Amino acid sequence: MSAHSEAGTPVGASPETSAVSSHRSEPSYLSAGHTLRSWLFTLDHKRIAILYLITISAFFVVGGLAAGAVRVELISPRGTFMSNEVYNRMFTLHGVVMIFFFLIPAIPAILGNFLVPLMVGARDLAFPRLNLLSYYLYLAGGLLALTAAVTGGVDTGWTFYTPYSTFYSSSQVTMTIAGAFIAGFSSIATGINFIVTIHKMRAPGLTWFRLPLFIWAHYATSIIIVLGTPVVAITLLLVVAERVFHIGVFDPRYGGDPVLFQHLFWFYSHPAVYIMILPAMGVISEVIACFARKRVFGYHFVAGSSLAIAVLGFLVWGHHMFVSGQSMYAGMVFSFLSFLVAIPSAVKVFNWTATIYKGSVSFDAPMLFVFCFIGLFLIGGLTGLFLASLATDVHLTHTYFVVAHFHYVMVGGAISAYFAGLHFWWPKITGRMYPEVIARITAVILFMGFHLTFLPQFLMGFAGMPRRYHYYPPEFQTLHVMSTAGATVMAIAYLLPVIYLVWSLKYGRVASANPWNATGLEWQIPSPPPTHNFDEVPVVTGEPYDYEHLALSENEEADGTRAAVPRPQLDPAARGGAA
Amino acid sequence: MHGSQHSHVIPIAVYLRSFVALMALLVLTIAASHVPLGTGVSSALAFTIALIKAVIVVLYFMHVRYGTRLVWVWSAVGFFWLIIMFAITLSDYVFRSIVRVQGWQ
Amino acid sequence: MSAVSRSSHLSQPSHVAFDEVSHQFEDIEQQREAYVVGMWAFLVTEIMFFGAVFLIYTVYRTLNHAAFYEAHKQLDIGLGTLNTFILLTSSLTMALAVHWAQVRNRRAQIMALTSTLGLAGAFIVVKAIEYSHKFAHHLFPGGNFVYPDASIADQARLFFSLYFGATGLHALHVVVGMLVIGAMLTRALRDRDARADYIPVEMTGLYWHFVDIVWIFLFPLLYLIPR
Amino acid sequence: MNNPVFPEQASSFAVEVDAIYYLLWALTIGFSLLVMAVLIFLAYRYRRGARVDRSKPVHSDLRVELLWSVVPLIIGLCVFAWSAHLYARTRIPPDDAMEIYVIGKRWMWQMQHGNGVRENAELHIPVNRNIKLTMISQDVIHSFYVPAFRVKHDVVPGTYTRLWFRPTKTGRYRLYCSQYCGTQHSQMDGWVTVMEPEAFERWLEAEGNEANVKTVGLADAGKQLFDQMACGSCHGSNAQTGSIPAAQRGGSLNGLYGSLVKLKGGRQVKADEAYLRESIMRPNEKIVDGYWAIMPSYEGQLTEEQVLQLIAYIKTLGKSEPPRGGQ
Repeated sequence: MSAHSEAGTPVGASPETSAVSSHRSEPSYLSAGHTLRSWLFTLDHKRIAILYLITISAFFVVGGLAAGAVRVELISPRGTFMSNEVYNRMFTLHGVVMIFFFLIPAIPAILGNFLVPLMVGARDLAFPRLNLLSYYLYLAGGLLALTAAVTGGVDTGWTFYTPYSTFYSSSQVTMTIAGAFIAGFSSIATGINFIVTIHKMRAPGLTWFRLPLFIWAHYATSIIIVLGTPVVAITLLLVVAERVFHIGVFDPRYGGDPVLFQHLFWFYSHPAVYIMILPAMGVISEVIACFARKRVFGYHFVAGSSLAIAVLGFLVWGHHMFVSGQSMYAGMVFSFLSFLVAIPSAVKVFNWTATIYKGSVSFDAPMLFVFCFIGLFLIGGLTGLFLASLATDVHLTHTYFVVAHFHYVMVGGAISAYFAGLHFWWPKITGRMYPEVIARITAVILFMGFHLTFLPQFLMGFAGMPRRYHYYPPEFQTLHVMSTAGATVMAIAYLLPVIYLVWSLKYGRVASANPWNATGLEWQIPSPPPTHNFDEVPVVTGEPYDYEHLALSENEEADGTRAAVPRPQLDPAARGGAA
Repeated sequence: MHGSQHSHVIPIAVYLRSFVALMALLVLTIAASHVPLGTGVSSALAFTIALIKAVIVVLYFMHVRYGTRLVWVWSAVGFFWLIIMFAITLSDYVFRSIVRVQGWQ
Repeated sequence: MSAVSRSSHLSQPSHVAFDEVSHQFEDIEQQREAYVVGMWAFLVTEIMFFGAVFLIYTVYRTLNHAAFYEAHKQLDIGLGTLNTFILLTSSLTMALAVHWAQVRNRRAQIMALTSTLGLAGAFIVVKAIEYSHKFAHHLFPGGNFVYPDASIADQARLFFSLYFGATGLHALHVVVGMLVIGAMLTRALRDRDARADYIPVEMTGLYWHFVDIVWIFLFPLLYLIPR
Repeated sequence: MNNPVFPEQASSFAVEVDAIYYLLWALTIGFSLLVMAVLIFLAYRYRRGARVDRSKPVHSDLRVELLWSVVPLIIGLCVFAWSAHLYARTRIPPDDAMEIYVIGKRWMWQMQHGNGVRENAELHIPVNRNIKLTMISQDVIHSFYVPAFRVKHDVVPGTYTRLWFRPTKTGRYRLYCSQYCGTQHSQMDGWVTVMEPEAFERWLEAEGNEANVKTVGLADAGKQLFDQMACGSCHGSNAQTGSIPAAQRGGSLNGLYGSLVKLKGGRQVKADEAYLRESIMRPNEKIVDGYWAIMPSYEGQLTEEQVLQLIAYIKTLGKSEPPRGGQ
């Protein structure tokens, strides 16, 4: 089948009949084998992405339930459902599962695994077996953490601060750390795979500045993964060594320093928040370009800011430790650098907004999730400045202000973008369209529920409500109840997609190869794509996001003059040719 | 990128020369440890000698000297990040001993 | 990259022999460079992994310099130097093994790999001897840690836990290296003539040289603490 | 109840910290509304199907990129400078501050006044007076946090951490432990009562000779401990002239606190609480020039409270005598 793209029909036009799948020569990757073995031992990056999708969604549900338990418990100042021990284990479970087993792997392992080879024009990632190993390491780490949670749970908070985690906590710290340690190697394996694939396996003609911004974002994320993850691996390993052998490495009695643990922990954990947000920014760039029918404004600056975030992200970890006993001058250095690292994120948001100028915007569900992302990420990013500036951080750190800030960036940012990407590429992944109307409603519910949940927490934080408090002074109860109400609304907004996306697998409209008329190599092949992706290695000649003709034609077509014929980014005539 | 020099075969003489250099530096670093130069100077000296040995191994034994620019970048980025981590963390410990700088009242 | 389009075969061959080009690569050159860059990306993680250990050691040495200086006298500099010599020589023989793999000289390659394996074994033996001395003097920080000079006993315990931690981690990497070199050796012995693809031996070499570099830094930091 | 939008300001820092806070909220709301407004306007104006001029779309413009990089940076750095300057003032305590020692232990704060009065989970302090808290933890990391004063600092085992503030309004304010420290982390709170100076003095006296509380001044307890542990054998005034050979003598401690000490190897260190504590717990770390590393370590033999008492006693040494000449 030639690498031509078929004449895509504009969205909303007569639905594709099932004819699309009949005249394709190879079976799609989904139907290339139905035995359990063909799924569990697959080397196909698309199938591994599906395995990740199922496992990561399961962990999202576990983390969400823990969050629900915490929010319900906080309705009353003297919590009635749980004892102190259970509450501490619940918020730790929420933290560990959501960060190590959902936010860090979600977009890179699902959308990244599926799309990076397709977008660079490769048949698979550079090391398919390493990719399968990465999935099984993630699964092993996840199961270890879950067994730890079930057989006693861990009550140190996801940060495992010493000397509490090494000496005083009697909970399942060792097993949980082993789980996170193994999951760390899964993340490293994915990072190495992406770095080599993006460097060495780009299609001929696909230079760095013709790469989609999704690829730039994942390249920057892989750099952070490869450089940061080992440091937290050895730090957590030393915590386990301290618990088992009492080697006194962070213990002041033996000349150790508990603050050194915080330095090493945050050296990874701050860049880790960029591991969570950068892939999300990559998704936003793709979705905004497609639905605004316009090349992303300032492509070079958006791509460059991904790398800038990756580099600067490693210099600012000290803003988590302004009151921890770190010296005053180091605090000033970190505060200054933290203001610098805010700039690239701001540049990205401004560029996305400028992309809409002279575009042709359609408000499909992915685009609504993008607006949801920008709305929430703006507040999330800017409230970070409160915690970067020294004087206000002294008052606000360790309070609910911090909880609200990172939920705005992680949940408002990363998860909204994850949903945008999931809906945008759903037809490509499953060959089915999701139900449009209910998806849009979900986006609106998510936006409303989110603000109701986390705006009260900003106020609580400024009033001095400390983090991780099971019993709290009665004056904060009204704000806690509002936050819990918001949490239930958000829970609905997260439940709906699970229902209608699963429903769409069977009853959704069959999707054409390019339902959104998007540019990009992944839309030039049938959906769901065949196992080996491209028959011939595509040759890229044009710039990415070439939507100009579409923007004009679709609007003329609005008054019925000319059917839209997208000019594919590929030049089908030029087959092969010197790289 | 076509025709990377990767298949370039390095003469054995280069390896032997590097090995001799490594041996010399080993003897030098042990000798230097017996010379009382004060804590800071001798630690720095020992570290630089080790650094030179490491650079020899990376350039000649690991063929980075003849590798493509890509291999250059990926062999340097690890050590460069170490410098970042060491510099900023140790600066915190150095600053802690400076209790008060006059004039900042 | 030669752009001749390869006919796409459907199923991925279960066992990819190193001489062939796996289906996702265009040609052997791209595959080789991919594996080398992949190896370097992995070595970056190892550099950061050991880097964090060195950072912890450096911070604690600056905080407890006097105690660390006293405690390091218990270490046997002679054995340390011998180990450094052994590891540097094994690095040479490994580099020669890669050289002969490139020129497809199977016999020389086998000889070089064997000597590298032998030297690695010697390193482990010397390490074991050193550890046994420490255990005899109750200097292992696990259970009954006894240190003659009571005034710095606690900090000496920290020094020895860092010593055992760092050299133990390094020794583990040496053992893993021995397994990989062993695999290369058996593969070379099994083949009648040297394989065209030297990349696996090259990658083993990269890993082994990295393990050597870790020891190059470990030796002066632990054994040669200035006054 | 202090309402969450304008919480109570009860210390000299509170007003300025809140000023930065409200400025940052103004910037946040301003920028967010601006960007969202522009976004919605553009999305509506250029929605698909709208008949509007879409010719010559702009894809990149260096001037605009520089504008929206440099302007936020400048605004940010101004906020940084203001905040850093205020932060420096909060971290360096004035010399005339009233000294109170705080010991954090799992799930209770213990406060010790100069004259030996001890309080649990309660702190009584006079208004309009600089208060300096020297804090240490006996187990895990806690964090001393009084929202009304806008001050917080972690309490770390093994080293002293400092916190100072100047209460400006009388009343009772909540005290929290804000760094997670285990099962009853949320029950490790307390109250800070700010009183008029006279009322505070009366309270101190009343607490002092309370029948059941045998309060020995912190320094006096230190002196008893000093004699009990026979520290005087090396550091006492008779040791300087007595029979003990010079090689086994420790330096005289008169006037030591606050002076600059010249160490072996040329470094100079200020003899503050941290130096005194380290010299007791890990004496060999900093050897004074002209002396030998012979002092045994007292790590584990003294509780934090006893170390505080010794330090309080050492501070009183040499106050009566003229400060020693340069060593």
